[in-house]
Amino acid sequence: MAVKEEKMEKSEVESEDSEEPRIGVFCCHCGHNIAGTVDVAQVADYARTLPNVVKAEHYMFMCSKPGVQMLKDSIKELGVNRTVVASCSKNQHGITFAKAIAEEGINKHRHQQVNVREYCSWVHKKEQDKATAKAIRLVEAGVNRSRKLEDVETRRIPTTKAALVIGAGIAGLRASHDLAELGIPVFLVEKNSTIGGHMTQMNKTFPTLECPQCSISPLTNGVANHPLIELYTNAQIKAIGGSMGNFEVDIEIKPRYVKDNCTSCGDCSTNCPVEVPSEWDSGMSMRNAIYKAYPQAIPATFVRDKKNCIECNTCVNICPVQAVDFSMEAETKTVKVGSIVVAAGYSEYDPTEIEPYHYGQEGYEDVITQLKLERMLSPTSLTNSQILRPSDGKIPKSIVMIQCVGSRNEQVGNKYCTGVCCKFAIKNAHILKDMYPDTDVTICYIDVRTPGLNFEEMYQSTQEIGVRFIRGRPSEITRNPLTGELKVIVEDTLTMTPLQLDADMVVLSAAMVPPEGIGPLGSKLKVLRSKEGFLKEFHIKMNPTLSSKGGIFLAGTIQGPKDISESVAHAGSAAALAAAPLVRGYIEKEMLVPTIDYDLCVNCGMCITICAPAAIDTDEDGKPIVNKVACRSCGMCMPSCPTAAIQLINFTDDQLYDEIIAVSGGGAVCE
Amino acid sequence: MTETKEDHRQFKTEEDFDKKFFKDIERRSNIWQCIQCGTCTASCESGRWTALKTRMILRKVVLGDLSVLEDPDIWLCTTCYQCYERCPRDVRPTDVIMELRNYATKRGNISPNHRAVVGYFKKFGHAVPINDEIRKRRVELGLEELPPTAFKFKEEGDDKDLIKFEEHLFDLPPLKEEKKKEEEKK
Amino acid sequence: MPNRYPAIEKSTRFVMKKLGYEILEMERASCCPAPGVFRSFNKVDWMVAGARNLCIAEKLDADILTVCNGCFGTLQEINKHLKENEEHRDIVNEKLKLLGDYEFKGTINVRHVAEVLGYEVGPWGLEDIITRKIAARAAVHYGCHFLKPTRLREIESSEGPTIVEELIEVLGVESVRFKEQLTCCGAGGGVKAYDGKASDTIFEEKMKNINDVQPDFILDICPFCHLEYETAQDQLNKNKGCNYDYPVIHLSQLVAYCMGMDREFVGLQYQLMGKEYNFGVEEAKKEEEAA
Amino acid sequence: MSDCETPDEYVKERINNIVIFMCNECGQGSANTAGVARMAYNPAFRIIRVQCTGQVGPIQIMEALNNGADAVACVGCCLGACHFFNGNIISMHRIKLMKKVFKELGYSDQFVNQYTSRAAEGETAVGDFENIIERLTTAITEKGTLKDGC
Repeated sequence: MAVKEEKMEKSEVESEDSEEPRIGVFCCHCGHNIAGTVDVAQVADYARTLPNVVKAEHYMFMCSKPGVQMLKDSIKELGVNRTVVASCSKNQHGITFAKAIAEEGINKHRHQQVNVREYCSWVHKKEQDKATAKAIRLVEAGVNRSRKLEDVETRRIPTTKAALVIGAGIAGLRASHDLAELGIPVFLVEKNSTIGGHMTQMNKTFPTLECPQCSISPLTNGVANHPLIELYTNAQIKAIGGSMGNFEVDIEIKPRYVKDNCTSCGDCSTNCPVEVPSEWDSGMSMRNAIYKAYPQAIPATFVRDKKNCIECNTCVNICPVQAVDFSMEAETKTVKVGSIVVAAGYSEYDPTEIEPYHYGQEGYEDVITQLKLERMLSPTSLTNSQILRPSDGKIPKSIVMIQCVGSRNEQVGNKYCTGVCCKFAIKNAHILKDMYPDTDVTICYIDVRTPGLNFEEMYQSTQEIGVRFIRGRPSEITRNPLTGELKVIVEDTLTMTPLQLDADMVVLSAAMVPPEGIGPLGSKLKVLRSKEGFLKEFHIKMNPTLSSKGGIFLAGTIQGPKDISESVAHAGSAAALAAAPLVRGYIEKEMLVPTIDYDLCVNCGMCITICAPAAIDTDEDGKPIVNKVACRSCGMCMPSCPTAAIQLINFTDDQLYDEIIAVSGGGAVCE
Repeated sequence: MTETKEDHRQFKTEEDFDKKFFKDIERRSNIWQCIQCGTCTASCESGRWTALKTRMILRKVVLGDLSVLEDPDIWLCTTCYQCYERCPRDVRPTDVIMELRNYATKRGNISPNHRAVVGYFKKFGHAVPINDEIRKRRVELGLEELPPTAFKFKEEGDDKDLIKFEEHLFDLPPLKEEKKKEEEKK
Repeated sequence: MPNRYPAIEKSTRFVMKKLGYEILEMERASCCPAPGVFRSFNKVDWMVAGARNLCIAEKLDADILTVCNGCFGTLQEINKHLKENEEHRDIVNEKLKLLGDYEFKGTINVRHVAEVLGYEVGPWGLEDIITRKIAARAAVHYGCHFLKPTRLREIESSEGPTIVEELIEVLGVESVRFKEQLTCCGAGGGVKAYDGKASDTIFEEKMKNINDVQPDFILDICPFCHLEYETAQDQLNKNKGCNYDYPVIHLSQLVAYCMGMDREFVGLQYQLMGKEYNFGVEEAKKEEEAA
Repeated sequence: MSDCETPDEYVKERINNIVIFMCNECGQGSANTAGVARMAYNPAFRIIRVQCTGQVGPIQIMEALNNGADAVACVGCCLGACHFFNGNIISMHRIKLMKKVFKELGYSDQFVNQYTSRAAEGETAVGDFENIIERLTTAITEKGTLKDGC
């Protein structure tokens, strides 16, 4: 940072107040959108009378080619050096015009956009005269404002050629692999001891019923062995500093207590006396205190769970290569990266909150979630992929699946539809029916949502093999205290009959919710979150990958529920966007930053305290200095300054005054 | 009961619906967002044994089908609030049914028994008046013969409250409508 | 206070006195009025009538204690609603003026006896006061309006309440869970008045489930459920040829008994069902002898 | 001061420009959305684009009032959602203080207000505008406009 700063300080923003302003005003009809309400001719005529205005025209569509041409011609012929266009909003066509004058060699910040459509014509259709009057005021304000507009240079900021990827689920893996393939060094940080995420827990993936292990292992291996990817498991983000293009990240790596020379022979684990439920197996099997989550786990190194270890040192003694080492300690690594990709994934919703379903209560052991079912079915499962009732280990004669558990439910605060439950419920129902033809499988749904290629087909084939679909959301799962048998009470809404379904086993299709620890992570990253708790994308349609903060990108389900293919696609785009500035080697930033008049400055330090991105710091003799990269040009420092010494370029008190005076009806400033 | 079945059978035209009518209800509960998931009917104790189909009633309200007000089923709700508790869209069916009953009452669709109960309330200030049997018991149990309720005061000849009740509360539509309703019932 | 069951009233008075609560009389009080029935006719008048009772209590500046879920439901809901909703408060106050000088201020709370015993006194408090324990198995019936709607009552989750269980555990009574325990008795909402058959069918199922677990008595906290359980058992025996004979006992009756009152005091002699039930005193005695 | 007119009419004729400082993000966004949705509001409102409501100081506000604005309001992002971290909150405090000063000087404190809106929801902006009118109506009917010097 500091180094760059010096560079910044040298070149000062030079303004051309010397040459007197020649302003061109252009009023757009926007078809009838504006002209229908506002008398544009009148506005133009008035504008013509304003000082420094050399040209005032009105035209049907300013944004059209001829319209833009008018702009350019005025610059060529009349030497207009500031343009005011009264049409639509700044972000819609303001950019168009700014570009246009830039092409004519005038700084694009010399263009002043006046929004008479959204702010005037569209909202005051009824009161045409008043609308016109207002439009005139607005235009005058625009002219006043443009009179003192200064050039703002766009500067190139070199970026650090490295990327950080948070989370080594399918999305994270994809993203880091793509980034690495683009020749960018990647630091991949994973909270757990193994990579692969939820996908490795699955049994089959819809719609083709492929084995996820087989699909993901090339990627996991590829990432693990890629020369450019540095993998940190058992690691978490501690702190993030810096700004877009140059981040500085502290990564805390918890010890594995097993050195890398581990041959994963498994002796330690087999002899470990401690047994605890396996998280990876979502509690469907036990693991030891020193363990490997699953045979194919990457990295293959075993890991010791300090919390549950009783330190009997059996493993230490038994290990043939003396890899086990309890003395290992947590280390913190600091890396410099240019972009960050967040792929922290999701957690499965915990249905205990929905009391009528009694999930996790005693007597209701046979109520499980889809993820648990996946674990049961999977080839590596304890039941060797048999479906057995947790309560008595029998094969269930009837299985009921309940959809929309924790999604589409305002009581638990999740309004959204997770969108993949229908798909995996149907998939699992299909598999179950294949395995046990004489078990009747029922799916209770509100709506079956299987959009896209192949999914409706999957639905169809599942219906064919005799899975029963009942349209209705079960109100409760009742248990007969005497016999202990479960009944699912649901209305078949299509025949208007309440049903009591016998259920040896109930599978809840739980929603996808933001992962645990998203809160701290979010605040470390300083990115906005949606009200559901996922990280908010920059724009839902146009840029679902960028986060609210420049240089930080979202991949996969951290942005919202997605299935695997969507996550992979999302991750790909994240990788591409994250790579762009790093490959280019610089980012362009408009130097719309405050300048400090040191004659006025009294070193009170107010601006320093108020600056949110901490972009103002002091030099050796206590004078404030603006860090032009970190500055987000919010202008908060301006009012804080008692002597008005610090002024945000093109938003100076002086310029605002001109605008205010016109808007508030005080008449033109030069009169 | 049977008539309403008939109603289901014959097809309806726009004229049969009054979309404005239930505006009031919509405002009070989020009925407009009902997704017809059937949780209400499934959790309805009464619905398991009777013709009460909460979801259908809500549906009719959403459509603005006024026949729901003639529908005797709405009087079968035991107001156990089970649906209210469980509705994923927070539609509050119980409240809606209450509202419907209000409308129905305005139209005079109200059973004689209920009329009687209201009568009691107006006369004695209680839905369940004290009869001699109970007085006896009270004495036996060593309580004062009458609790100091509005009723007691009436006994003592001062019944200004109850007169006021008479005047201002629960004025139900005149009897003839009720008669009509009964005929419909038969 | 319920008209139909003076016994309950008496025991409640006794219990509360014993626990050091002062019970004030609500002069000129009227019916609460019942949530299911009256609310269905005219919501505003329902609120007015309820508010009137609240005002009376406000004048006494005392919280209202109810033994009845219905009254609790009505008063608590009206109280809460009017406290929050100004618009309605004005309407109601307008109408209250017609009924004499009443004005709803929202200064008091409405309490249910079960809630007071369960949370304020609590098992711990009850333990030292009671003089005897009962060895019995009770089928607890919560009824609806005591807990639901949860977001208004704010007492306990309606799906797995334990408040009464914990309470009676101290009294030695074991609560037996039965199928669909928390569903309605079938009387509420004016259904009993409107369509006896319907409510009977509901109740029949309920009794079947209760019968499965063979409790000594049925414990309720609401006179209306009380009524339903008593009369409807009778009904079933007459019409459906079952022979249920489960005594129905209100919580305050039970507690009063455990505080050393005899069964006449708590008025068991008026029971329609299980007349000769005597809280298994004999068994208790035998046990004592054995011990 | 209001001579035999209903407050609304009185205000209608008295209020003819209200200066709104809108931040570049949610403020502008909501106003745009409102426009796109053609939500009509009083033409008295004139919007000035600033980077963040945190940028608007007493100077700007007083200038506006000085030059004939009937009222001034800052519309920023929702609290906690400021795109510049905390500009809206700072502005909120600032305006609280200004209200205090107004009161002490014996003016109505309704001439300056801070609002928030959501870019995606034009209603929020329009709602703010209506609220401004509302407050102003009461304020003016009670104490008169600034021009009357109250």
